[in-house]
Formats: sequence, C-alpha cells, structure tokens
Amino acid sequence: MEDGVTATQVVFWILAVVMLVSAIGVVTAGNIVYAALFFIAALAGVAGIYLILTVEFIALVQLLVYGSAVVILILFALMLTRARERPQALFGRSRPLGIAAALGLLAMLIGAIVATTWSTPETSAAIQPVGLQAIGDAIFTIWIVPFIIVGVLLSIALDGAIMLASPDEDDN
Amino acid sequence: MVLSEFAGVSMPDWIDALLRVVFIVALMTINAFALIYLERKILARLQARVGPTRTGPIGTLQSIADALKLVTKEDVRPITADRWAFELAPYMAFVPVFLVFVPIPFTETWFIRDLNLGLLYVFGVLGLNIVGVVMAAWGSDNKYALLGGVRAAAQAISYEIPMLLIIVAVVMVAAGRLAVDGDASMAGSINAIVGDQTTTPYILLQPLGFVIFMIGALAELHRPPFDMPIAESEVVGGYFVEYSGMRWGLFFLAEYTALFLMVMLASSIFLGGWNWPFGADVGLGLQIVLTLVKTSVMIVLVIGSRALFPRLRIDQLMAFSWKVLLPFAIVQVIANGIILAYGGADWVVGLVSFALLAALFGLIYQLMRQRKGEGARTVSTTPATPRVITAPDVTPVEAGGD
Amino acid sequence: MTTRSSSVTAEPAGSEPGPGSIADLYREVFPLISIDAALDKGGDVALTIPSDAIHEVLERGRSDERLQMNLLRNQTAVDWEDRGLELVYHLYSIPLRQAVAIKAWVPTEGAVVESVADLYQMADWAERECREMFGIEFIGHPDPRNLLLDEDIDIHPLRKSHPLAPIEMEQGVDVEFFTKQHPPPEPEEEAEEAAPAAAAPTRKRVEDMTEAEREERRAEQAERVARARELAKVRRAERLAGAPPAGGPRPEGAAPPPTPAPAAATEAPSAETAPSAPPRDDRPPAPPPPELPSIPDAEEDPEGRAAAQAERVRLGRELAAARRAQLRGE
Amino acid sequence: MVQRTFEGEVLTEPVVVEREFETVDMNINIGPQHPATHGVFRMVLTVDGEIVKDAIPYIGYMHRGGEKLSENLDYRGALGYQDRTDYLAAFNSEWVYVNAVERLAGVEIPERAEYVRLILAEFNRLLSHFMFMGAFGTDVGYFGTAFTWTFKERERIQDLFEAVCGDRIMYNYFRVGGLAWDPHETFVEDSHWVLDQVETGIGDVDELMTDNEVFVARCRDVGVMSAEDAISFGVTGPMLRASGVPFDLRVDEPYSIYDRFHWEIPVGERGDVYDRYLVRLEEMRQSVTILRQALDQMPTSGPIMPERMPARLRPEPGEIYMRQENPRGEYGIYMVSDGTDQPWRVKMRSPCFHNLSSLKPQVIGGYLADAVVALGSIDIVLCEVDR
Amino acid sequence: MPALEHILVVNAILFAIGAMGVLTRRNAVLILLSVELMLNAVSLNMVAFAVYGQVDFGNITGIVFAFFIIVIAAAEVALALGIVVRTFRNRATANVDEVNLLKW
Repeated sequence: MEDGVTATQVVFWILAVVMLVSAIGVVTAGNIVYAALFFIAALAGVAGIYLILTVEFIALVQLLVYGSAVVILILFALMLTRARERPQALFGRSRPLGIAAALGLLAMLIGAIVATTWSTPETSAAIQPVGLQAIGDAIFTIWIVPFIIVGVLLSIALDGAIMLASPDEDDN
Repeated sequence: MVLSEFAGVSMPDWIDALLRVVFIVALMTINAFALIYLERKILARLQARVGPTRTGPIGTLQSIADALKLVTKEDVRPITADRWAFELAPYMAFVPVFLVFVPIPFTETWFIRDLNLGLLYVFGVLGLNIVGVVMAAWGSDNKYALLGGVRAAAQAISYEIPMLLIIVAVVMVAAGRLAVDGDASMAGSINAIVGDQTTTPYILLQPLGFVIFMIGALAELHRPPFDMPIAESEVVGGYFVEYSGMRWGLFFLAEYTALFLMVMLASSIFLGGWNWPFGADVGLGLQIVLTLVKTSVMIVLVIGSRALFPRLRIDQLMAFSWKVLLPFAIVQVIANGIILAYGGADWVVGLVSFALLAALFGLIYQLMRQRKGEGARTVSTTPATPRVITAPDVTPVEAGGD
Repeated sequence: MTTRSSSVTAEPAGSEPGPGSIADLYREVFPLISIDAALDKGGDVALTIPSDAIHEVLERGRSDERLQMNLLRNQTAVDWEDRGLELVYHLYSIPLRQAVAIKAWVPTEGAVVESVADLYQMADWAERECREMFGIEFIGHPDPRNLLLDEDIDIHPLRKSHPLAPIEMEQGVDVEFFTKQHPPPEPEEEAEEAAPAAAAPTRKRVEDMTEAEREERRAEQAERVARARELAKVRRAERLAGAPPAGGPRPEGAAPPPTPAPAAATEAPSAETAPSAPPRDDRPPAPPPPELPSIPDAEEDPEGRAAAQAERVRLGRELAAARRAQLRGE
Repeated sequence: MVQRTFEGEVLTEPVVVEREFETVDMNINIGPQHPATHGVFRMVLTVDGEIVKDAIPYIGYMHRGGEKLSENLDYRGALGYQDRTDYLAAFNSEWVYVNAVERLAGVEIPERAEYVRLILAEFNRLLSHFMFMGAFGTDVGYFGTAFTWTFKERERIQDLFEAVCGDRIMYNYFRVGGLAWDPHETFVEDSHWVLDQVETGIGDVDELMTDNEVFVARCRDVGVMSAEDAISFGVTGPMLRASGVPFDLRVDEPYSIYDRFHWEIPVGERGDVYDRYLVRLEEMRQSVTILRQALDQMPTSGPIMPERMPARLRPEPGEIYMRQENPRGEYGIYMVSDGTDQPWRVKMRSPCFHNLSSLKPQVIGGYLADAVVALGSIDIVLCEVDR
Repeated sequence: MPALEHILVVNAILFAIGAMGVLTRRNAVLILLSVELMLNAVSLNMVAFAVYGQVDFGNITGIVFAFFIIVIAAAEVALALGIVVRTFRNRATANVDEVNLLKW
C-alpha cells in the first residue's frame, strides 16, 4: 500500500462517491420513483464495493435479491397505485432535528473509527479471497440453525405479505 | 484469452480488454442483424409467405436497411414524459445484457473471463435489465406502456425463480460429477459445466430442467406464448410504445441479444456447448461450428414458437409459474439432493427427471382437456315451411280497414 | 310481375291477413286495445296499435304462452311527414317460429314513447339510435345519449324534413369553401350564390364570428334548408306523378337545383294531399308526460348522473304503470 | 399563499409537491385507433390492475347515413351501397337488398340466378369466416400465422369472385331480378376446385387452433353469455347458436331455395368465446356441404334475368322486412315503398350492431386481455355497425 | 485494496444518510428505502471486517452475516410493502404521520 494510489483504490473511491451521492438522492428526491431509481444506483455501488472486497458471491446475491427483486417490488407497488399531485410536506416537521441527529451520529461513528486502532494487514496479498465452498460449509455447519430459522422466517413473511396485499372479500 | 492466443501475440491488458469489448459489440450487432433476418425468413416460411426478398440477395440486406431507417428516424419524446427516466431507460435495458457476455464460452478457450460464479452472475446481471423496462414504462407517461411494464416486471420476477431453482439442480448434478475428477467448487462456472459434458449432455440428466429453463427463457425474452408485455392487440406494443428511432432500436437490440444469450446458455448448460459429442480436442473450428449449430437449432425453435402459439393471459402466466413450474422445480431440486446424497448413479438422476417431465406434460395436457370439455355439437332441426317467396299479387286497399 | 305506376296513394298497407293469422291471436290476447292488421309484401303481419300501449303489448307478448315473442329483432321508425312518425317493432318468437310487426303512430314533434329497454336489452341501443335519428323521446330509457352521431348534435337526420345537402351546412361545414370547390352548375344558381361566394375571402370562420354574424349566418342557412325541403317535396311529387326528373340525374351535394316552381308543388299529388288515416283510439287520453330531469355530464357529476337516470327511469315506470292501470280499469 | 396539507393542516415549512400515490381504478381508452378494435371502434375500459370494472363502448365513427342515402337513390342505385356496409360478406348483403326489392315489386327470379346467388353467398360466408379465423387468431395472439394461413384459401375464393364478377370486394353483381351477367363457363368446375382448397384450409385452421393448449386456455369460459341474455340483446347468427339456441334463418324462416339442401346447424353449449369459434368452424364445413349440393343441382343453362323488366322500378306502396342469415347473423332490410322510384324508407338491421351491444356484460369482471378476445369473437364489421 | 478506515468511514456516512432519511421522511415507502440503506451500510461493514480479518472466529462470519442480512431484508421489504399497500386501501395515504390509529 505504500506504492501510492492503486487502481483498486481509484475504483473504490469512484464507487463510494456514486453510492453516497445516490444515497443522498434517495433521501432528498421529491419523487418516489426517482428515489427508487437512486436506490438502485446506491445498491449497485454497494455491490461494486463487495466486488472490490473480493466477495463476489455476496455481490451477486445483492444484485439478484435487491437489484431485481426488491426494487421491482417497490416499483410495482408504486405503479399499481396511481400517482397524484397534492401539496404535501416533503419532510416532516422534525427535519432540522433529524438532520442534526444524523450528523451527530455520523460524528460519533467517525470519531470512534478514527480513535480505534485497526490491525491492518501488511500487504494486500494477505487478504485471502473467500471461496464459495467456504461460505457454503460455514452456512451449512456452523450457522445451520440460523439458516433454518431464516428459511422459516421467509416463508412466514411470504404468507404474511400475500395476506396483507390481497384484497378483502368484503372490500366492495 | 481470446485474441492474444488466437493471434499468437502478447499485448497489454488494456488493449486486450478493449479488443474484447469491440468483439462483443460487433458480435451483438451482427447477431441482431442476422437474427432479425432469420426471424423474418423463418416466420415467413411457417406462415406461407416468402419474407423479405428485395433488399440484397434473397433479402439479406433487409436488416441493414431497417437499421439505417432506425438511425435516421427522429427521436421523439412525449412532452409529458419524465425526461430522465425516458431517456435513460433504453441504456438501462441494454447495458446489463451487454455485461452478461462475460462468462459465456464460445469454445473451450474463447470467453471473456471464466467466472467461478458464472451462472449466478448471468442471472444477477440479466435481472437488472427489467429496471430499464420499468423505467421506460413509468417514464413514458402512457397507460399502455405502464400496463406493459407492470406485466413485464411481474413476469420477470415470477419466471426468474423456477429458472434459478433449476440452475441449482443442474449445479448439484455438475458438482457431483466434477467432484469425481475435478474441483466441485467450479460447478458454478459455465465453462466447467460444458467441459463436463464430453460424453453425456445434461439434457439427458435433467430433461425437466431443460424444459423449464426454455419456458422461463421464453418468458424472460417476452416471446410467445409469454409476450403479453409487448402484446400488440392488448397494450399496443407495451413499454416501448412511445419510443422511436434509435432508442427503440436499443430495446430491440437488447431483446435479440438476450435471445442469443439465453440460447447460448441453454446450449452450454444442457446440450454440451462446444464439447459434446466430439470432446475438447477436436480443435477450435469444429467447436465453433458445434456451438453455432446448437444455438441455431434452438433459435429456430424459439422463433417457431412465435408462429405457432397464441398468447397466454397474465393470470394464467403467473399461475403457470407459481403453481406448476415452481413446484416441479422444487421437487427436482429435492430429488437431486436425495439421490446425490445417497450416491445414486447418474442414470437414476436422469430417470427421475424424465419421470417428472412426463408428469409435467401429462398435467398440462390434462388441464387442457379438462378446460376444453366437449366440443360444439350439431343439431339438425326440421326446417319450417317456407315463407312466401314471392309476394302475392295483391291489390292495395285503404289502410286502417278493421 | 309488373309494376304499376300508381299515383293514388302512399299508404304502407297491404291486404288484411286471413283468419287464423297471428293478428287474431293478438286480438285475443289484447281485447281492450284496438289493433289494425295488415299483411306486408313478405307475408308478415303488421299490427298497428296506439303508441301508449306499446310497452303493454310487447311485455305481454313476450310472456304470453301463445305468443312468446322473445326476440325483438328490429326497431325503427318511418317519417310520414305530416302524418307523423310510425314506430315499427319487428318481433319474432324463436320457440314458436312466428313473426309479427308492431306499429304505432306518434307525432313528429315532441313524441314521447315508453321505452322497452327493460323488456329487451336490445332496445337499449336501438332506442338510442331511434331517438337521435327521429327525435322520439323514450321515457324510461336508462341512458338516452346519442349513439351514432356526435354528442352535441341534436338534429334528426332520418326525418324527411332534413334533405341531404343542407344538413352539412347546419353542422358548420365551411359553405364558402365548399362552394368554391364545387361551383354550382346551373346559371341561375350562380346568380343567387354569387354574392356569398364572391364575399367568401372576406368572410370569417364560424369560430371568429360575433353573435350577430352568427345569427345572420344561421338565418341564411335556415333559408337554404327551407328551400331544399321545398325542392325535395317537389321532386317527390314529380316522382309520384311518374314524370322523369328534370335535368337528368338528380343533382347531389351542396348545389341546390333550379328554383322550384311553386305551381308544381300545388298541382302534384304529394304526401300531404294523400289521405291520412290516424289510428282509431276510443280510449281515454293519456296523461301528459312528466317533466324529465336533465342528465348531467358523467365526468362532472357521476352520482348526479346516476341519480338523474334512475329518476327518469322511475318516472317513466310510474307513468307507464298509471297508464296501464287506467287502461285496465276501463 | 398558505399551503395546506390534504387534511387542512397549515404548512409552515417550504413545500415541494410530492407525488403521492393511491389505489385508483385506471381508465384505459382502447380505440378508435387500436390494433384490436377491427376498425374505428372505441371502448373506454375502467380497470383495476388487469380486471375490467366497467366498459363504455362508443360507435358511430363510420356512420355515413347509409339509410338516408339509400332513400335518396332509386331502387337499383342503392344496390352498390350494400357492398359498403358489410364489406366482408358483400354478396349476402346485396342478396338481402335485391330480395327485398324483388318482393316489394313482385319480380320473379329465374332458377339459375337463384342458384348462382346462393352459391356466391355461401362462398362469401366461407370468406367471411376465414377472415374471422384470421383476425380472431391475431387477437388471441398468433403472430400473423392465423392470418396468412386463412388468407391462403380466402384468396382462392376471391379469385373465383373476381372471375365471376370482376371485383374482389365490392362486387355489385346481383341485380333486381337476377344477375348482372352469366358467370364464366367453368364456374362450376372452378367452384369445386376452390371447395377442395377450402376444405384443406379448414383442416389447417382446425389443426392450428382447436387443440392448442394456450388457445383453449385463452378462449374457454371467456365472454360467457347465456341463451336468455343473447336473445334479449337481439344477438343472432353464430353468437346466438354458440349460446345454445339453434336459430338459423335459413331453416327457421326459409328463404330462397335453402329448403332443397340437407345440412346441420352447429350449436354451442357454454356460450363462450371458444364455442363461438367452434360453431363458426363447423358452420364452414356445413357451408361446404351446402355448396357441393347446390353446385350439383344447379341448372347448367338458362336465363339469369326475367324476360321483361321495367326500365324504372316503381313498386306499389307497401312494405317488407326481408331478413336473411348473413355470416354475422340476421341481416334485415326494412323497406317501405311509396309508389315512386325511390324507397320511402330503408332500414338496415345489421347483426353486428346488436351483437356488439352485448359486449359490455361480457367483458365486465374479466381480464383486460379477455376483453380483446371477446370483442374479436363478436366478429364485428364497423361499416355495418355504423352503416 | 483501500484502507479499512476508508471503507468504514464511507459506510458510516451511508448509515448516517439512511438515518437522516428515516428521521426526516414522511412517506412510508421512502422510510423503507432509507432503512434499506442503513442495512446495506451495516452488511458492508460486516464484510469489510471479515475480509480484513478483524473478527475473532474466522473471517467467514461477517460474510455469512451479510448474506443473512440480505435475505432478511428481502422478507422485510415484502412485508413492509404489504403493510403499506394495506394502509393505502384503508387510509388512502402513505404518510406515516397520518397513520395514527394506535396513538390514542
């Protein structure tokens, strides 16, 4: 890391800027669909950073689950319901308070990060890419109970979502 | 390692990368031209017509004429359309398709890069192009486009799931086979899967997988009988109804490239790609010919489905995915897991899959029969006595005579 | 086989149907209603009944075991000019295979008839068409909008008082432009039409006119319409007399033919001079139709529209029920 | 300006208009320019997602005042106008008109002319049903295949018509009293050959559509109409027969020489779109049967016009309601004569007009895609609806 | 490779932006999106720790955590959207301030 700025670092910073700008877009856009589209860009940035961190599997799962499924779900809900214009406060009345709280949180986090001493590896070669098989082994041995619980949770959530979104029989 | 090996020269990485990009762009363009021409010709054959004949020898330059027309056409944006969503949508639909070319093997050594997670990559990235479709649908400010976009999104989500499950089933089989004489962790790589099919193409091991994959591919590509997002007679073309000129052309290009991609994937995963039946050491030329032959056959099948199938309804489409394909895919995954866990032979896997496939077809046929019921009957009724054919030669009388 | 050039009458009547025909059946079912029967050229029986008995006759004709007229196959009207409009309902019984035509006379202006859309759904559209084409008001109709014509047109094109060409003028077709494109062929025509045609470049479009100018224009058009009507009567009289039309084929389009000779109109036996036979009706007079509420536009006031429609239907039903009770109580 | 929220709360902060969303039914305007409306027909569908909640049909875009025009031409002059109402079954429409005039004027028609008329009208029924198969297939989603396959045989029939009368769509060949001229010499042989082709074509259509799983899934139990509803709406023709009512004017009120042939009436059971398709398909086969018999029975020579015909038709005052079985249902001409050479009143009772009025209850509650299929199954000709 | 501190700072900013969205936005869907941003920041942090070997029991753990977070986020989105759609049907609004049925 002593040999100045590497290409990876340049890519990382580009991705970080894209991600952060998109994130700001998500929380400030005046249009919900714009916010959702910004969200996709932010997710793509996160996926790119995963790639830089050599965890391709997580990056691809991120794309697959968030990129297509979640975002489509959101856009779907938006489009099935017609947009209409009406005067509506974009932000709550506690907006300055919220911003202040977020900034305080940020300051605290950055302070903590800077204050901590991290055991940085000496060279980038020391970072071993994590293989898919290792992840699989870990999930199906150490984390098998959480995995099953997540499976149950997913099916419950699926049922719940269907129940919630399906129209009542006595709606009309 | 495409070009450096082929040309026998070494070159800097960035030139190599650039050349690959150029190669892919050229391939996409030529492929789209060829596919459009082929589609028109094949459809014409199936529909008792002749197709394009006037432009160039037997109409071969028709696609180029079309492309020239598209490029020179005015690029219109509706005044109420959302500017950014409308203008960016074609690129959002196009770029993911372009990116998916990375792990596709044309021969044993011809690919951009062999990814360890190639299959996951393909579906993860390809799924993003639906975002472009949704942007186009919402940004056009057109109700037909919106309906088409909603349909496309629903369809894409629904059919991705059985397809992914089938891929899981295939990877299970591949991992079992690769563990014998290779690295089982490479089972996600498309090239490794192709390399394993020297003697047995996976269509024999996973016939159900092949069928579900092709059905899902038709749905992802918006091809009949799953073309309701772009149905002419219902939503007048769907999400790109407001597009014209080259932006519309980009959607078109993405569509045909995706068709080629899906067919390449299917032929790689299930038909043995460059490998089966000649093996890895027959040389580059024959491998390319093999790939082309397999893809061509599949393309003819896909295009033929357009001529011979009407269109499903959106609820039937969703029901077919969630109630028919998804259970079958899950059963296939579970069956594979059980058989492989207990060390079952390959032929057992194939047999079970064949049985499942037969059950699937039987179910579809049974559903159709049940729905169709009895046909129309003919009744012969006794004719009434004929009315007066010619008017009686009557003398007019005063009206109102009671 | 031969056709006779007859100038005696314009009556749409044939011979009285023989015994055992469906006319007797109807007379049996409806003893209180006066029914005139006639056989038409196709062998069908046409029954003429009073117009306020239409709903009654169709309703019971549909449910009666002997009639079972379940198919209303056609509904229309005929404009007999001074004698009024003749409503025609063609009925057919699919199970019994018998056909009949029910007719009724109504006045040309302000005709009000009870709708049969509650008996035959087919009458929904047919009555809408009849209403816009002839100006017959069907009370009790759920949705009396224009069907084939534009929403805002309230002329009645199939009446005989609307000759072909002037209708276009009434509808606001640019007469000056049309005249320039097709100059009138006859010389005397030119003399009359020359002034507006020459003034055409300076004339304004209808949208740009002031109210006074529009009034003037309307008057001018009304005059043309009146002339065209008169001409049509003369032509018809000529045809009735069997004389070949003057000047070869009849001129079509906007160019009005030569000024009609007033003498011809009086000499030729035309429809007005033909004997008119209003149907016999000895029964008590029908109560006057109630004031119908106007129907608001669907986009502005959907609830109000639905309410108004329901109110119209209710009023119509009430009126019909009262009339029926009156007839039965007789 | 004080800005308020939806609930009336006064906003004290800068406000951006945010696009709020709510679940509202969407109005979709289909037509008058739409690939599925078969002409200038418009319907406004209110949809909730994909379910149709309400449908308002609008017609009249093709209204040309045909009845008024016919009243202002003499009896023969208005004949050409009949081709322009139902342009897919022009011979049938012409036939009704000339029949009405002949009854009104009391003109006898030679037998050979009657046969030629019947043969041409039945051929026209085949032609019209082929057109239906193509258009309906396209509505259901065949990308052009149904059209090209059916048009193959349709072309043969049109070639035959062209040989007979010189025109392919607007024939104007029937005359009051008979025909314009004798058909060409090889008319019967040509007709038999065309019938062979047509039988192949019917088989092709049958194989393409009838047993296709997707086709069945799309058409079964869509646009169901009960027999009572159908009769109440004045629906006639194949649509009524699909609802289970064996009502065919050729049998129930026989006209012309239909009582000389033996054939059967196809009848549906459920009254849905698929039954309408099946009924039409079977009706084509029955038409072929009628045509074979008629071609065999037809006199090889003879007059095609009465010996004496008046130069100018002036029927006695009187009226007639002439109705015949057109491919789409009961086509009627109500004609009133006042003794002059122009009809006093001509009313065209067009089957599509009444068949189309039954569309609304068929589509409400179904899917948007079903509305298109139901509309296609009515087999409308807008020129005939609007007249 | 970028330094671990850099990644952590970027994540902290992303998390703060998400928190700001949650605190200031009024629309339920937008709040949902902001929560997703925060979740993303967290899972990115996990992966960074894992890859840079900061976790005691093997560097797999963080990655598995990220995997679980993504999976649960999907379930959460499905459920939350269901609730939002339901709220529309009943209250015709997506404004969380107006959904005050449980307030009193």
